[in-house]
Amino acid sequence: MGKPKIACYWAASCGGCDVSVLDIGSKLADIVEQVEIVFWPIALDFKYKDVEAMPDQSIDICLFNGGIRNEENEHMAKLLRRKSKILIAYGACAYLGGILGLANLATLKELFSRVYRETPSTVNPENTVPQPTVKVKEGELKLSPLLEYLKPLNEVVEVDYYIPGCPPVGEKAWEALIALIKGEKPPKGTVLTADERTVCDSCPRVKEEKKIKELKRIYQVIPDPEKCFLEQGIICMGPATRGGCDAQCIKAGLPCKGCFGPAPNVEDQGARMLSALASIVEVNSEEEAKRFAESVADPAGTFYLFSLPSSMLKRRVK
Amino acid sequence: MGLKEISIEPITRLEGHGKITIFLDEEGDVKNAYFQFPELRGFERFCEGRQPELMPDITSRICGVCPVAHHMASTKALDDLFGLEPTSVARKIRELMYYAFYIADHSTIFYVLSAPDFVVGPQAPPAERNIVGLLRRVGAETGRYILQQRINAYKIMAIIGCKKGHPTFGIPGGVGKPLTEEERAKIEQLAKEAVEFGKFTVKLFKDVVVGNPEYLNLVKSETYYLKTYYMGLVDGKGQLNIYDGNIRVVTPSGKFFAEFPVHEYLNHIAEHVEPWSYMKFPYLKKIGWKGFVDGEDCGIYRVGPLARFNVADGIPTSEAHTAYEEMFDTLGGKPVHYTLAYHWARVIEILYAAEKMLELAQDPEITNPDVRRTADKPAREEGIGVVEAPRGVLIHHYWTDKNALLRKVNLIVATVNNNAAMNMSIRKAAKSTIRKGKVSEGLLNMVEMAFRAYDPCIACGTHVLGEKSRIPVEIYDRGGRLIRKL
Amino acid sequence: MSEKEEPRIGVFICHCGTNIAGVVDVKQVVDFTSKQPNVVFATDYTYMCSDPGQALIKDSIKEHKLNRVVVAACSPRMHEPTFRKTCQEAGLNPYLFEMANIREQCSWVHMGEPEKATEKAKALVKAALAKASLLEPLTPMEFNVERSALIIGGGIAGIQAALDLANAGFHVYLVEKEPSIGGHMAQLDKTFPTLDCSACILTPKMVDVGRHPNITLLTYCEAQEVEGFIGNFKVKILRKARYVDEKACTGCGVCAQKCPVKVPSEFDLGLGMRKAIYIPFPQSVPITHTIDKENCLYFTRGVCKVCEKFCPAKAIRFDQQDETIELKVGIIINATGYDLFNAKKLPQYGYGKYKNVITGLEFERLVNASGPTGGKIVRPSDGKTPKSVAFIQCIGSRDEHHGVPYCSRICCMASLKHAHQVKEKIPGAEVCVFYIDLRCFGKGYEEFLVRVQDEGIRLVRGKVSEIYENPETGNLRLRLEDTLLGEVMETEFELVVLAVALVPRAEAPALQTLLKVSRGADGFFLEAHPKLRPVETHIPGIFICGCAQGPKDIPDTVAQASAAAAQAAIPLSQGKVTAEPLTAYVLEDYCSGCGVCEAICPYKAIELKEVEEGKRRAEVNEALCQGCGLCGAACPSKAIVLRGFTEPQLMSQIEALSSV
Amino acid sequence: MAEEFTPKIIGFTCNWCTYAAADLAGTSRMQYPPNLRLVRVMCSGRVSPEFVLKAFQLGADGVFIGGCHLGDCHYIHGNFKAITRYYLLKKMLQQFGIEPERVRFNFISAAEGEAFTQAVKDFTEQLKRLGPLRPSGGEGSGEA
Repeated sequence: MGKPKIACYWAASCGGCDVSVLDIGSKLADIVEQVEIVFWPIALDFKYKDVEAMPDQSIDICLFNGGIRNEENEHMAKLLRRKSKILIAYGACAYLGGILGLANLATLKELFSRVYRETPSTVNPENTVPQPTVKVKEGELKLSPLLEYLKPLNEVVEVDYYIPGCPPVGEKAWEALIALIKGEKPPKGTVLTADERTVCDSCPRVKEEKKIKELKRIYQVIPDPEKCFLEQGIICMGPATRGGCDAQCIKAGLPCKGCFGPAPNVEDQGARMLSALASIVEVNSEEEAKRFAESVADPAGTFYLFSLPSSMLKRRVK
Repeated sequence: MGLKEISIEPITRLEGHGKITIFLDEEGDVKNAYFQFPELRGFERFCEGRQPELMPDITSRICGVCPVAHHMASTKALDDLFGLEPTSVARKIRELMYYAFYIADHSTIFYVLSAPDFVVGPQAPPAERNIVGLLRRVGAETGRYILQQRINAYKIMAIIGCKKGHPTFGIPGGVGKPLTEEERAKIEQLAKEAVEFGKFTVKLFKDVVVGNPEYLNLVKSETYYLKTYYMGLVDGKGQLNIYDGNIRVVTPSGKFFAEFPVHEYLNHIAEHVEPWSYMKFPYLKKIGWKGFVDGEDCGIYRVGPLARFNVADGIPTSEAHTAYEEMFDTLGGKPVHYTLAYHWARVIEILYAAEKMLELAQDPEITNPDVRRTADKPAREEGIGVVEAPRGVLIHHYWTDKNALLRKVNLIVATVNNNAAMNMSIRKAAKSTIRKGKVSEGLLNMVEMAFRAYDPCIACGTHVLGEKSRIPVEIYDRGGRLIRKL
Repeated sequence: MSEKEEPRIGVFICHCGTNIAGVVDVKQVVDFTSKQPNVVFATDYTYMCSDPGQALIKDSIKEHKLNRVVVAACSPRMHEPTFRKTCQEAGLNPYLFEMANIREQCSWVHMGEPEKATEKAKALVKAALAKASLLEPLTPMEFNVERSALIIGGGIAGIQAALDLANAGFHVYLVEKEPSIGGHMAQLDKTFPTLDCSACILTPKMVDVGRHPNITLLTYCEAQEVEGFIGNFKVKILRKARYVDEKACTGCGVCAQKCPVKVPSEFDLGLGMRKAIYIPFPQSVPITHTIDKENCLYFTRGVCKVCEKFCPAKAIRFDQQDETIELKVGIIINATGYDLFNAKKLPQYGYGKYKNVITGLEFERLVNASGPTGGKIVRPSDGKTPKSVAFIQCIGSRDEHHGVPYCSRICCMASLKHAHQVKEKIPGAEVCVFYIDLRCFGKGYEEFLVRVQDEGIRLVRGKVSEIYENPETGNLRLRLEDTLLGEVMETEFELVVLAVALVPRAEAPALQTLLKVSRGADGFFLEAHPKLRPVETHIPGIFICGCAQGPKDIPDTVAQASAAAAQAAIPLSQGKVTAEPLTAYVLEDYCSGCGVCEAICPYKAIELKEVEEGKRRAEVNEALCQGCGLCGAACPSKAIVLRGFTEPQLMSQIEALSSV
Repeated sequence: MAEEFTPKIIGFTCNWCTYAAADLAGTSRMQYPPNLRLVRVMCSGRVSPEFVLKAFQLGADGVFIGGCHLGDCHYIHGNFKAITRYYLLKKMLQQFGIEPERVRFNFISAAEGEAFTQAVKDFTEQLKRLGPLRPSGGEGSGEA
């Protein structure tokens, strides 16, 4: 039996995921020895037709990063699902929708008109907007049509495993892959490289009493570097965010933004954080409750920074 | 014989996967070539309503390859918005981070992506024309050295507090955490190595490329010549500065055209929209959009390493400046219009960044704990930040409302500035390389080289694993039926 | 039941005669139900709560090997306990039972829309099924009960409860913050409607308390910390230094005679004076004297010590310190009483501004034989006997905007009593009571009203809008509208007595946090159920009586105090209690120790334990947990679960309810 | 559409107050629209925002929460936690294009059967005015 066949694909992502796969320093070389990369747009020559030509299930593990934003993404997701034994949603975008998923709070129409008509530097008297197919004098040019909303991978195909993070921790990801290759298969749907507990568990900051009077925005205070952000009134997604990142951001002096997604057993990361936050604020009248709610500047954007398309509501409802 | 269409896809993205489509006429000569970006994210829209202080994190997701550039431009826009000049040490830490990032980014682009074309040869079989082939030529020893230096740069970034991948350290008026003495010492030692590495790289380029008449001709050939305006940041003394400064523009003939603080960018930069690409086409507002033509009368300009060199009067670090002078001497003075010279400028910038890095690592103030400032609310309604991303001028512009939430966002992204120029370079390269329908791998690589020089934010990892490193080519007839496959 | 076991649900749908069946098509619901997953048996019956109905359930449990039971009938608040018992009797864990409320919340409220009601009934049953499938067997916890009681407050309520429990054979710690027990009742002259002397009926009880072998009297003390739960409360009591040795002091009073410092007497509401070493009133229990540190020359200036010099019992202890006493008790009774509404908040009545405007309680002291005036009713301004006295009702009471919304219940009778006393002591005096409504509802009250009317007391219906003083005479002019005659009038009186409202103790919020019990919107302590559990709080083991629960007169207070004692005696005599198992627990594998649950728990039932360096885990003290579920809703990682209301259980209900 | 729109309402009520009030409404035979489906919880503070989102996800047009009057909570401050979450959730729902009026919190004591009945009627009317949350019901139809 030959080396296990690995494929990597990026859909709507920034490329950070691919970089994370590569940026594991010198280890990369030896790891690459153990596998055969059969498909990797950013790294290798490929043609979609090559993939289509592969027998079904011929790819052992496919790392799929990026959300599903256009028809090409969706097509590739279905194709790779068919061709792969194990399909892994790699990184926050494929797993949860990611930051790009914030676009789901707006409609496609709004995106277009803002970007191509209303931005102050744009000069577009004919109101030109990109089209799926455009006749130019030499022939026809095609652009893959965008979907109305961005979807996480598991909304269009069945996903075997997830690797969280924006970006994921490359070393851990490879360890997980090696384990899979060795045949150590956790239950379907497992979130690999992640802790059972949330970021608080690995956060070095001292936690005393989770009671706050009001919120502070990060630019308003110089937080005590030893103390829990939340207890200082600074929103930190740590409590509602699955661990496994080794609390990198917190160690860099800034609160957790939630890129590892919800805790196990939690369906909706944002709702959980909302509830936790509203629970620790000391409120003594209905007025104070209202005032507190007002003081949370951007609930959706804060609580769902990375997970909006996989939240219960997924997108703007109306 | 019918009109043929060659489509080269995908080219990795800034936003979305790049795609080149080349149309041949009846004779099989190139009629036109298009460079498309087939994805849209809509940051300008979905950042509305967000908290500005999250923008350094949000916008770094525009590109996972050069996130630090966006993170930095965004952080600077916040400084402006909140009216918080970063503390002197905070600014130095940011710059330190930024130079490290430059070394990581530039060295990857050069060694992994560009150098193979020269060291191994532009027309060499793709199986060899890649990092592996390159390492084989320079020898395993040197190879490991090169890879190690790249890793060192990432180490420095990690020390400063940047989360691996997407950074998290910038806040209005400061950075997340100060540097400890022991961290500084580590950085200083790595910086010393980096300076040597910079010299090594510049020398390598000179030996391999400049020293080889064939390559030098290639660089100077019409194929890679494009006569445009140039735009870049310069400091108060007109010297190269990648972190801050005024935006200077020079004409195709190298004459001073404009120099302005970033706050005036809207008077100078406008963006044109084409229906066949999701990426817009910036141009000089005062000259106007005249279509895809070069020269004095068209507003198309270029940014990036070569542009920075063309607009600056010099480089503020000695070693790099010498190399800078030498480059212009060799290529016949300013401005240099040879697209491939981007590579040369890029390697010199590695040396420049390394020298600056060492300078800062030895600055006694760098471990000062005073790295943060505070503000109760935004000081003004708008904030603008600019940096030189490795790929060129990058501008973030935010407007906030009474709740200190973003109400409007405008982004002028480095690679986008070069969008029009890239299209023209590709067309030109295609026209001069593909004739009578004859398309060889080598020839297509020559086309690729045209945009690779700009390094359109092609994910830094590109080609790293490449056993075969070229972009696929499929030739279709009018009906779109595949008639030839290389 | 092992967790693996497939749910086998039996569903029993009640007609409740025609109450349900008259609107809901029960057969249709049965039919629908029997098609639902996990349902092995579904039937209906006229009255499920009847003996045959319950028998039907029991038999079916055995016959069909049911491991879950759902009854669709009335409100679970009505019959959940009934059917839980039924299940238990059939050998099924009572917590594997769920109820669907298709009467109160369906058939009775949608009488005109039978189809829709039937649809809704189906949905409600389906939701009950969904939850039932996820139920788990639970067993109540049992604790031993420390056979002693803590009673906070030494007024008539506390005294009554203390005596009852002590006589029942349980040890009682009676804590009173003042130097003597007796409370407000001790300040009263006579009690309505019988007019027997307050002191005469109270002091014997006080004395009993003082010498009862089962009562430890802790006066000049305050409860500081309360920990634990029913049967096992740990209490810290602060004993304030009174600088007199309680055992040694005989109460002879020599010290007080010799003491050079005079201070307005709290007991006499400042109308009379006391010394810096004092007993509040002659019948004080204990009789032990107390040095008032703020005013004692030795403490303020470091000189004097006269009392020490003259004390025959050598009982003075200037070096005495505050001390903390720790107690272990099984139950706690809150009998902390009330404060009086501050009439200064209603400036239009001139209280505090005009000397001759006084409160009802001040009148009690004036009219009391052992009071500052020896029982003579005189005007504070000039000591003259008033020829005309006005009583104004509802000062603060029934006044949402400037006072309290409720009726203080005692004022009408108190004022009528005062009116009578004026007539009695100042023959020919003109006495007038200004009221909104006269509420004389108690035994013998109405009769008393008739009696005082016959005595020639004027009753005027109308709220006094303003009082101002005639500076020369010190007399007071009242402006008001007689709402019966519908005319605006202005009259002059020599003395005005305000019937001020009863309000919650200023210390009530502190006590609330101490005991972790609830208070009502009116600020008084909240009983577990207004009708059926009037002396329990919802914290097991903590009881309530007297005006701490709400304004009431002496008979009601005494009755409630005895009721509280009787309730408290149940766990005390049983020696053990069982606690609801519907409590929270922590899934340790998912707990990250963020501390949100700890911060939100109203009962401090959650504690964070450090399991290793920097790693914390939440832990629930299930005896303290009251099952509110705040923690379950707040936990950002769903690591804390409320039994009987788990996230999956409630989610499954939402899904079921949305699907029909 | 032919028949008049009847909004789907999922409700969460505190066992000690609003649920009891609903019982009282029943005992007193007060009539209200049958489109409300109640879930009984021990305290309005048990209601986690996910319940509300779940209800909306599954096609509810409105969500009702009933708790004790402030200061009257069976669990001391449970309802304060509840309304704090409620107001924050309302604000967030708006960002998702859900009118804040679609979630309603009422303080209704065990004695206020009338108030409960009125609340259900008012809410139903209000939702009728707003119309269905998702014209085609159910999740996923947000695309339209």
